[in-house]
Parts: sequence; C-alpha cells; structure tokens
Amino acid sequence: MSGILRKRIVPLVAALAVSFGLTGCWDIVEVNQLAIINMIGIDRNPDTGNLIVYYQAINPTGIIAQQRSDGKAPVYTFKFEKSSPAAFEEAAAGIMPRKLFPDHFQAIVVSRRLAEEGLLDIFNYNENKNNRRSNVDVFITNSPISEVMNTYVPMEKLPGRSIRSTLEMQPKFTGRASQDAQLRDVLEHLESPELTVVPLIRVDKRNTPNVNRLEDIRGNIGNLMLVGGALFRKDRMIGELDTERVKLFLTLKGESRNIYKELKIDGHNLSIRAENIRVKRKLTLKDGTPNLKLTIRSDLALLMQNMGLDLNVETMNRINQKFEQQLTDEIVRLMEEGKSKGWDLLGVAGDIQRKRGSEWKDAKRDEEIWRHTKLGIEVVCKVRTLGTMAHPYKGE
Amino acid sequence: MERATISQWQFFIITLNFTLGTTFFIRPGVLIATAKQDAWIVPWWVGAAGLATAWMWLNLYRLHPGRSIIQICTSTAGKAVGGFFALLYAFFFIQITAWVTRNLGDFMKTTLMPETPISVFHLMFLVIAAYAACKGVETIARVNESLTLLLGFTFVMVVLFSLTEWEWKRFEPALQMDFWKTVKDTRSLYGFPYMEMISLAMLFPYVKGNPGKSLLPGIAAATGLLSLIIFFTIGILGVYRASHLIYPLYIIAEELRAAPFIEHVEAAIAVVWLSSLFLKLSIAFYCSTIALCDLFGLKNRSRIALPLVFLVSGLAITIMENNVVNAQWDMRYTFTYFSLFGVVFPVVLLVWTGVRNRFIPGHKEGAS
Amino acid sequence: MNDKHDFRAEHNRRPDGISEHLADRLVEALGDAPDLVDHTIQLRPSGTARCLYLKTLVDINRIEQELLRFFTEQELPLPEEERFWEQLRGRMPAAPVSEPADFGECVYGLLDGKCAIVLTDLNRALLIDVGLPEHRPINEPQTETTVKGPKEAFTECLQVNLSLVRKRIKSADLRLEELNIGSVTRTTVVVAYMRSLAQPEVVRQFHERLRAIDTDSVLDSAYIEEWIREKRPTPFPTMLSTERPDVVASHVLEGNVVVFVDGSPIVLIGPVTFFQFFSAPDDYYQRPGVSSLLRWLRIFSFMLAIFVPSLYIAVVSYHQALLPTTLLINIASQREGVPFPSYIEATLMLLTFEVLREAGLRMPRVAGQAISIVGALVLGQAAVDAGLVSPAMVIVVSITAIANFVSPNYNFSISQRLLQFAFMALAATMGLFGLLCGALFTIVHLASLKSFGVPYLTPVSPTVLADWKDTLIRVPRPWMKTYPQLNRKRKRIR
Amino acid sequence: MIIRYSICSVLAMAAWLVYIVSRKSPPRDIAVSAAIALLGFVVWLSIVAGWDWNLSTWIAWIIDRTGL
Repeated sequence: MSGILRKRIVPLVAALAVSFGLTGCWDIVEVNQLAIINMIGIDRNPDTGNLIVYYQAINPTGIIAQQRSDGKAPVYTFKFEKSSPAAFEEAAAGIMPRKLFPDHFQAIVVSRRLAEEGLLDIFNYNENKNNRRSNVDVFITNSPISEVMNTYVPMEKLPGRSIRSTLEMQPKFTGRASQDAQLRDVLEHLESPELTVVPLIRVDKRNTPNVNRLEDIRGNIGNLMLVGGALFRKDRMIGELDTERVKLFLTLKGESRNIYKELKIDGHNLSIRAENIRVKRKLTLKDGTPNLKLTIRSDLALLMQNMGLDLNVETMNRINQKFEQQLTDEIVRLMEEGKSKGWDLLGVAGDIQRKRGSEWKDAKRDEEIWRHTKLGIEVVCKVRTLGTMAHPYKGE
Repeated sequence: MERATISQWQFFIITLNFTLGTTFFIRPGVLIATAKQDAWIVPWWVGAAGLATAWMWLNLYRLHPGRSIIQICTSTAGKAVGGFFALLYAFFFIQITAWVTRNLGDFMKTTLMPETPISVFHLMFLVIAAYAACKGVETIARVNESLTLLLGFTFVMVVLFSLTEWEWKRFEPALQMDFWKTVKDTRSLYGFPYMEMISLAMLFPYVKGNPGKSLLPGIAAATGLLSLIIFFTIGILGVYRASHLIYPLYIIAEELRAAPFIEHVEAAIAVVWLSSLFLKLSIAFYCSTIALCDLFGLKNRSRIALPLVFLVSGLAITIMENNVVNAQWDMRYTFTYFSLFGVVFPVVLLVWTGVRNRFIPGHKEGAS
Repeated sequence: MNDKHDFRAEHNRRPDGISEHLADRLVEALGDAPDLVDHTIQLRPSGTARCLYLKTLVDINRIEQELLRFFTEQELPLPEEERFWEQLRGRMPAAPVSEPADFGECVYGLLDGKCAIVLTDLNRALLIDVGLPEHRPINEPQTETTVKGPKEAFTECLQVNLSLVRKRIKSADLRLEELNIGSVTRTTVVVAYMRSLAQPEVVRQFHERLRAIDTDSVLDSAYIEEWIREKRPTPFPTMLSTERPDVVASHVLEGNVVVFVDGSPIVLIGPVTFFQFFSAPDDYYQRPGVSSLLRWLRIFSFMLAIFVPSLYIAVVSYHQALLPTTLLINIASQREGVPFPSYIEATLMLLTFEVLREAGLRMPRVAGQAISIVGALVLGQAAVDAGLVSPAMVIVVSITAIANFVSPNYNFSISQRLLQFAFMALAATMGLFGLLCGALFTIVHLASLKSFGVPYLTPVSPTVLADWKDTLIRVPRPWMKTYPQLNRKRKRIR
Repeated sequence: MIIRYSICSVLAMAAWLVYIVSRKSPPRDIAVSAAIALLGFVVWLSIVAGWDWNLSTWIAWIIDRTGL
C-alpha cells in the first residue's frame, strides 16, 4: 500500500508545487501593451492650482515607418490636469489604451512658473515610485509648456532624445551645461545651500504640432533650443542665467572643463577655447570673514586670431594676460551680481558647511556670511594649441 | 545524522554571506541616516564588538566540542531548563528565517514586481532553500562557493561603472559625529547582523578543524565589506539621498549608465544580488531545520523541511506590517532582543558549564 | 567473476556436469539451429569426436586448417596427459582452449563463437575459441569530430576497442577487468583503470555498482550507464560517454575509470565533473590560449542556450526597462501585428525547431533537402510575413538553436534543452525572478550532485585552485605537473 | 489570492504528511512534522481569517514589560 501511495502522492505534491508557479503572470505586460513615455512636461494651471502633465508617448510603428519615410507620427502627446502627481497614472488609464511605461523617459520639462513655486511634491512622488528615474535630465522652459510638448523636432525623431543628446554634447564641447544637471543632482542639494543650474530651453515660435513639419528643410523651425540655465536653490528656481554666466558658473564649480571665449586685443577679435580648466578653491577664515582664494589653471587653444600680429612669445604673453584679466573680471562681476540678487554663485556657503573645526561654528550658523567673502583670484594659463597656422594671413 | 564536513574556506564563505546577505541591502540607508557622512566608520566598532561576542561563542564551543548550540543547551542545563533554552533558540532561528524571507518579499514587491503577491516570492525562495537544506550542509557550502564569485563580480562592476558619479566632497566634513550618541543610535546593527550569527553555532560541529579560524576572519571580512559598501554609497549617492532611500544600493544600480545603450539594468543587477539573499536564507533555513532535528532528536531533516516552509511562509507575512513599522521596531528592540540570544544565553551557558566543571567531579571534559 | 578458467588446474579433473550424450544434448539445446554444424571426426589412433560450432560465429578456415588437422592428422595422446595440451597449444597458439565445467557453459561457449570438440568416448568436451566476430573497420569518429588529433573511433568490437586503448597506454599499470552482465545476453564488460592512479574507492564503487546490475540484456553502454550512474534523478549526465580512444586514454591517465561494453562503440567514463563537459578533445591538440578561449566560448554558449529564450521572455513581458529605448521601440513595432504573447511565441518556435531537429535525425538522408527547405520556411521569413512571429523571435530561436549545438557532448546538450524549456516556463510566469529561482534551483541541484563520490561542481565548489589549470582554462602541458585533485588521486606529481 | 494559496499549501501539507507516514518514518519525525504543519496551519488560518497579530509586537511588549 505504501508503494502505491508514494507513487500517487509524490507527483501530486510536485503538481501542487508547480501550480503555485503557474498561477502567476501578475506583472506580465507585453511590449505592445505599453505606452513608452519619452518626455514628460509638467506645469501648474494658475487658475485652478492643479498640476498639468503632458506625457509624450512613443508610437513604435510611427518610428519604424519613418525609417521607410512615409511620415507617420513618432510620438503623441497626452495632456492631463490633476491636483496631485499620483493621480496622473489613473487619469492616463482613461485615455491611453496602453499601460503607462515611464521607465524609459529621457527628459522632464518643467514650466518656469511651476519651477519658481517649488517642485518638492513632484520630486517626492518621483523618488517614491518603483519605476522612477532620477538620472533623467530636467529642463526648465520659458515657453508655454504646451508648445514645447507639442513639437516635432528634426533629425532625432523623439523630442526627448533630441534635447537629451543636445544636452549631453555640451559639457564636452561648449561647457554650456553640466553633466550633473539631472534630477538626482537637484535632489542631492535639496538640503544644502548649494545652487544648481538646470538647462533652460525654449521652443522656436514657428512650431507646428503637425508631423508634416518633419518634411520641412529648415531645421530651425519649431526646434527646441538651449538658451541658458535656470538657477535652483533647494527645490525652486530662483533665477535665470544667460549662457555666458552658466559657462562661468559651471567652470567655477569644476563641472565644466572647456569654455569658449572671445577676447579683444587692440580692437582685434580673438577666439580661444580654454581647455582642461582646473579650479582650486581655498576657503579660510580671517577675523570672522571667509576668504576664498581661487586658483584657475587652464590650457588655451587658439581658434581664430585676427590681430594682424605674428605669433611670437610676446603675443602669447599678451593673449595669456588678456585672458587672465578678462576671466578675473568676469568672475568678480558674477560674484557682485550674485550678491546683489542674493545668489551665492561661488558656492561659499556650501564650502563653509563642509568645513570642520570649531572656528567655523559661528560661520556655519550665519546664513548670510557668504556675502562678506573676500575673493582672491589667480588665473594661470598657457597657450598650448595653435591650430594649423603658424602666422595669420594679413591680406596686406 | 549526516557525517558531512565543510572546509575552513567554505565556512568562511558561509560566514561572509550570512553576515552580508540582507545586511548590504537594508543597513546602509539606515546607517547613513544616523551617522551621515561618517557612517562607513560605524561597522568598525560594531564589528569589533561582534568579533568579541563570536569569540565568546567559540569558547563555549571549545568546552563542548562537536556540539551545536542546541545540544550544548540540553547537555549543560538538562532536559527541562536546557530544553527550554533550546526551544527558544529554535524559535529564534525560525524567526530569523522568516525575517530574511520577508525582506526578500518586501524588496521584490517595492522595486521589481509590484503586482505579484508577496507570498509567491516567499514560497519560491523557501522551496529552493528547503531543497538545499534537504541536500545538506555540504551542498549549501558549495552553492555558497559558486555564487559568491558571481556576486563579487557584479558588485565590483556596478561600483566601477558608478565611479563617474564619485565626489569626495560628499565625505566632508569628516568625523563630525557625536560618538556616544551614534553608538547608541546604531546599536541595532550589533543585533542584526552580528548577533544573528549565533545561527552559525549550529554549523560549528560540521566544520573541519577549529571553526573559529574561519568564523572570525569571516566576520572581519564582512565588516570590512559592509564598511566599503557604505563608503561607496556615500561617495556615489551622497548622504542626503542615501539617507532618504530604503535600498540605496539598488538606486545606484538603477542610475548606472555603463554605456549609452546600457541603462536601466537595475532589474538584472537586483536579481543577481537577490541570490545573496538566497544564500542567507538557505543558511538560516538549514540552521532552523537542524535546530529542530537536534532539539527533538529527529533522524531525517527532509521530513520537516516542507512543513517548515509552510510555517515560515506564514510567519513571514505576519512578522511585520511594513518597512516603516519594522524600522522603528528595529531601532528600539533589535539590540535587546538579539542580545538575549547572542550574549545573555551563551554567557549563562558558559558560566553554567564553568560552575559544573569546577564543582561537580566527572564533568571535566565538558560532557563527553 | 572471472570466467577464464585456468586450464592447468582444471584439466586433470573430469568435470561433473558433463554427462553422456553431450553432443546430442547440445544439438537439442540449440533447437536444431540451422547454422549449427556437427561433424563427426575420426581420431587417431582410435575413437571419435564430435565437432560442433555455429558457423555464423566462427572462422571456418581456422577450423578446417588448424583444428580438424590437429585432431585428425596425427596420433593424439589421451587428454589426461600433459602432452596432449602441450601439442594442442603448440599447434594452435592463437586459440584459447578451455574445458567447460558444466553443460550450461558448453552452450554458452558455442553461443560465444567457440568450437566444441566433444570426445564422445571420454565424455569430455573442449571449447576452442576460433571466433570471428563480424565488425566494421575502424572509422573516423562520427559524433566527436576534431580538426587536429587522432582520427580513430571505437567500433562495436570489444577486442578492437581494447586494443585501441592498449596501443596508447603501454603500461603494465593499466588494469583491465572483465565481467559478464545480462542473464540472457551475457555481454562482456571491461573495466579499465590505472592501478597506481585511480582512487581505490572509485574503483570499488564501479565494481559494486556493476555487480549489482540485475538485468537480462545489455545491448549498449547506455544500458550500463543507466544502471551505474547516480541514483538521484537529474537531467545532467554523471558519466562521460565517448567514442574516441584518445579521450578514453587521457581520462584513464588522469585516474578515471572507464567501462567498455561489447557491442557498443561508446565507452563510459567516470567520475566526471560539470566543467569537463565543456572541454573537447580538440582543446589538447591546439595551443593552450586558443583552447582556453574556446572553452569560455562553450560555457558562454551553454549560458546562451539555456538563458536566451527565457531571458527574452522575461525582458519583453516583464522588465522592458532593461532594453535600450531604440531596441524597445523596434521590438514593440515588430510585435504590433503578432497575435500571441511572447512566451507562446517562443515556446511554439522552439518546439517547432525541436520537431525539425528530431525529423532531421531520424529520416533517411535523401530526404534531408526537403526538411531544410521546409525548416527555413517555418522558422524564417515566411513565418514573420505570415504575422505569426516577430523577427526578433526568429533571431532568438536561431541563437538558441546554434548555441545548443556547440556543446561537445551530446548527452549534455540534451540536458541543456530540458533546462531551457523549464526556464522558459519560469520566465513566463515570474519574469526575471522566476529565472533566478530556476537558476538557483539548478545550482543547488548541481552542487548536491556527485559523480562516483566526486562533487559535480569541482573545482569551482569545492574550490580546488590547482585544478583550474584544466577546467576553466587550459594551461600549457609543461605546467600541468600535478594530477587533478578531483578524486583525490594517490599520486600527485605526473 | 491568499486564500487560493493557503488552500494549495494546506493540501500540499496534508499530502506531505500522508507521504511521510507511508514512508514509515520514525513516529517522532512524524509527530514533529505534524506539529510544525499544525502551527503553520494556525498561522495561515490567522492570515486568511484576518486576525491581526504580530510576533514583533509581542516581543516588543515583553521587552517593554521586563523594562530592558
């Protein structure tokens, strides 16, 4: 009897064990049941106080069809208006036939007015979600957010990818934006006095929400473009920096190592690129006021010179001097401008917080002490790269 | 019972995995929240305390060679009192198993598969752990050996690829903590994972040679690795974010970008790391099984493995409501509760043995 | 167990089991077999003998030229005398002569290709081995081909097989032990090992398990394998089987034990470990760096074979975030028109592939063309165009199929296909978590396996660093100074 | 969902007990297995019936009581 029992029962137990597994498939969702979100736009309706969210969902067949050039829409934008960020997924379920799939989104675009009010609840919502992305690029826009979201861009089919790629090129070539302008970098400084700069974009006025735009040869039309930086303290935007200031700000933070500069010597224009910029900061406390000594070292590359001068040691020295002087001036100007607006652009307050030792105790308590910082700037630079020309054509 | 033996190296690996198993998922966030940028130092002193305690267990074992902690209880303090102690220990081991199971379920549910019922994760892992437990300690040791390599490899890769985010600034200002306050606030680390290691006292009899030779280095290595993990978490993620997250290491994996096309690989990495949880679970489960076998004098481990799966999977659901409640409980009670098993009982047993050896003749050789 | 009688000790004693009318009883016992030849020969100086043999099994030339001539052309002394045997051996040195102990042995001797000379007057019988087993010539290996290295393969003839190995190991240490297994087939099985290298415990286990075999028939070494392999149910082979004499020789020289079975060109080798299934004979005939790389390639394709379809299912239906955006978009657009969920798709395709493969194996060679045409249709563009599967799925199935064939061992590739389907089911129900559970279960299972007392995952776990030199990598020969430790050899240094 | 699971597990447990009884295990083994299975059954029953109990809370209560 035991033999028969054993023969019957072992398979039974095994079958039961398997049935645990086979009743599964709770989290299953096929790829073509997903609305792959590429870009998210957030705004607040000033009248109702509700949040407005735009989801830009990818249309896979549209993308593939585009490769075969029969111009179908690569993305669709959906708009929702709700009082809390968590309500959007529910709202989305009401109109999208597919499950919202935000794992792959490339960019968050936030309207300027919302950014100025503060983004804490959006940050918290995003960080709490299991499929959230915090290494996503954040953009602030001056343009109406509906226009940003309802724009087809040339070259890249996905607007989100397009602005992300644009942004990713900047640290390497122009220094107009930092690699560390992602959501997580803003998040990390939510409690510290440090400022962060987030890229500011604008959409060309002539944009149309129609896929026919993709047939137009004029690339500028209706494109998204980088226009500067939005300055963030904690979770809110406190001001706007133009491109030049963003470059300088990022250089001083050590996040940008290359900047492009135009110098004027004797009324002649001169384009150079400062490469491999190394900034050394030394903060000391003297009689209760912080002293910041900045030592900036850099290699210069001569892109274009129109001085009508031969290249020799003397010219080089002049270029070096001019650059040193101009950079020093700009930094001092940036500092002054920041002081007048209440922005600690040199990050002195953050440095103070990171100092150890008892002499810094008072300084740490005084939130405004950075305003009294004495600035000492030393710029050391050398022209290293000249291009392929030994002497410029003079045309004489 | 089986005559199985495991080598020193295998026991070292087991110790390492048992200490780090769930710890490296759960502890860094809590520790960073308490000790801020100096959190990486915390494991050092707690580890030292853990080593001292483990040394005491080894002394107890030296007085009772070839006996598991359960057998030490019953042989020292007799059937009634010792049996009660042993029962408490068995209960404790089962509870640890349930805890590890629940940690796994919580992790899976909050990060990877929110729709799946939590019991599925529990049952799947428990069944495999039970299978491993039936196969015996040698099998578990070998599984440990083969998986540790893989785990180490993924961990190193993740850290290497995340180093682009590294900033030394995040450690400043260094050494600012209020030492005694931090010691007090991080005392639960002493309970979990260090006191939990009393489970390994069930395995001492199987180790070839002196188990201390691999237990103590194992604890030391685990402490070093824990400190290293916290160090990397601070350097990569920053104190502020790490202290606000439940699974900071998972977030590192999530934000990893090895190449423009290798992104969002957290699911794959998390799954590999889950095997570390499995190793801990299988060791804990095995310890509870043989604890019950030793306690009740059973011949065959595999007979109770399946009922134990049934019991533990139930306990894992009821053992805590959610992470928040658990975190609060952990802060307040872990130290006290775990020390009861890790320190108080062993000391009682040690004293008892000492007294008996001195005053009752014929008991010089422990109880052979 | 040793059936070879020592003749000297036996010949003076008249066997008890042999009674009157032996020859008639033999004819009767074989049921008047049409191939049974029964001569009566006149002996000199007097008396008759009957010469019985099965003409299908013996070399008739030898019977006529050597045996009959010996018995009929000269005057024979009585078998009681030592001279009789000396002369017999002297005239026919190549034919072992024995005297059967009983009737049964006599019958068995006839069936084994021996010629029975029944001395009717004396009621005694002699069995003279003049067998001529039919076997095919030594060919090139069919299933384990190599580019370099020896090109001989075992045949169905045990003697030939043994000679192929003897030829390679000219050492007195090589021990061959013969047994007969199978109550009906009485198949000869030879266990071979190096006395100074093989661990006595392993040899003992082999003997014990072989003796415990209780069966009527052994037609192939696979029969033996089923009897002596580990009892624990497992999809993984715990014995290596090969048709290459060089492989056998190299294993014997590492202290393993091999089992030859008469009638089977496949030889069994044990103990074997998991990682040995990734080494091919070619590894040893090529430069070490190359063969290490090839080994990794094989391990990698093992991983591919078991994980690719399940990983595809898990990623496409559970963890889409793992895919790069562009790939995700591509797959999504490809799947736009496909009616089935991806796990159904994958299972269908792989099943189709298995069916095709099986058809390819079994059908006559001439129909091969047809299968490959149809196969390309079913698993290719036609299926995609019909909207049944997505192109990505075709790629996945193709990768899996190719990776399946990389394994140098056929048995092993079957187990890998079993795993593949199990993992697919797990991935379909629980995504990557299911896959992890499957992988963990497999690892626990592998860790618990032993092959003749050697843990299956040696040398990774238990870690034996000294053995890594010929598992995950292959170091140059001069560096292989020690024997593998996996079965705790008696000798360490080569 | 949980109910389905519990029923499956209870069935599996019963089958297991029958199996080990049929394997003629020592009575002590059977008794302990049955006891653990029974405990497990009670735990699962409490989950299905929605009885709110929590081991950790009990331990906390004991520790608070003893004033450690």
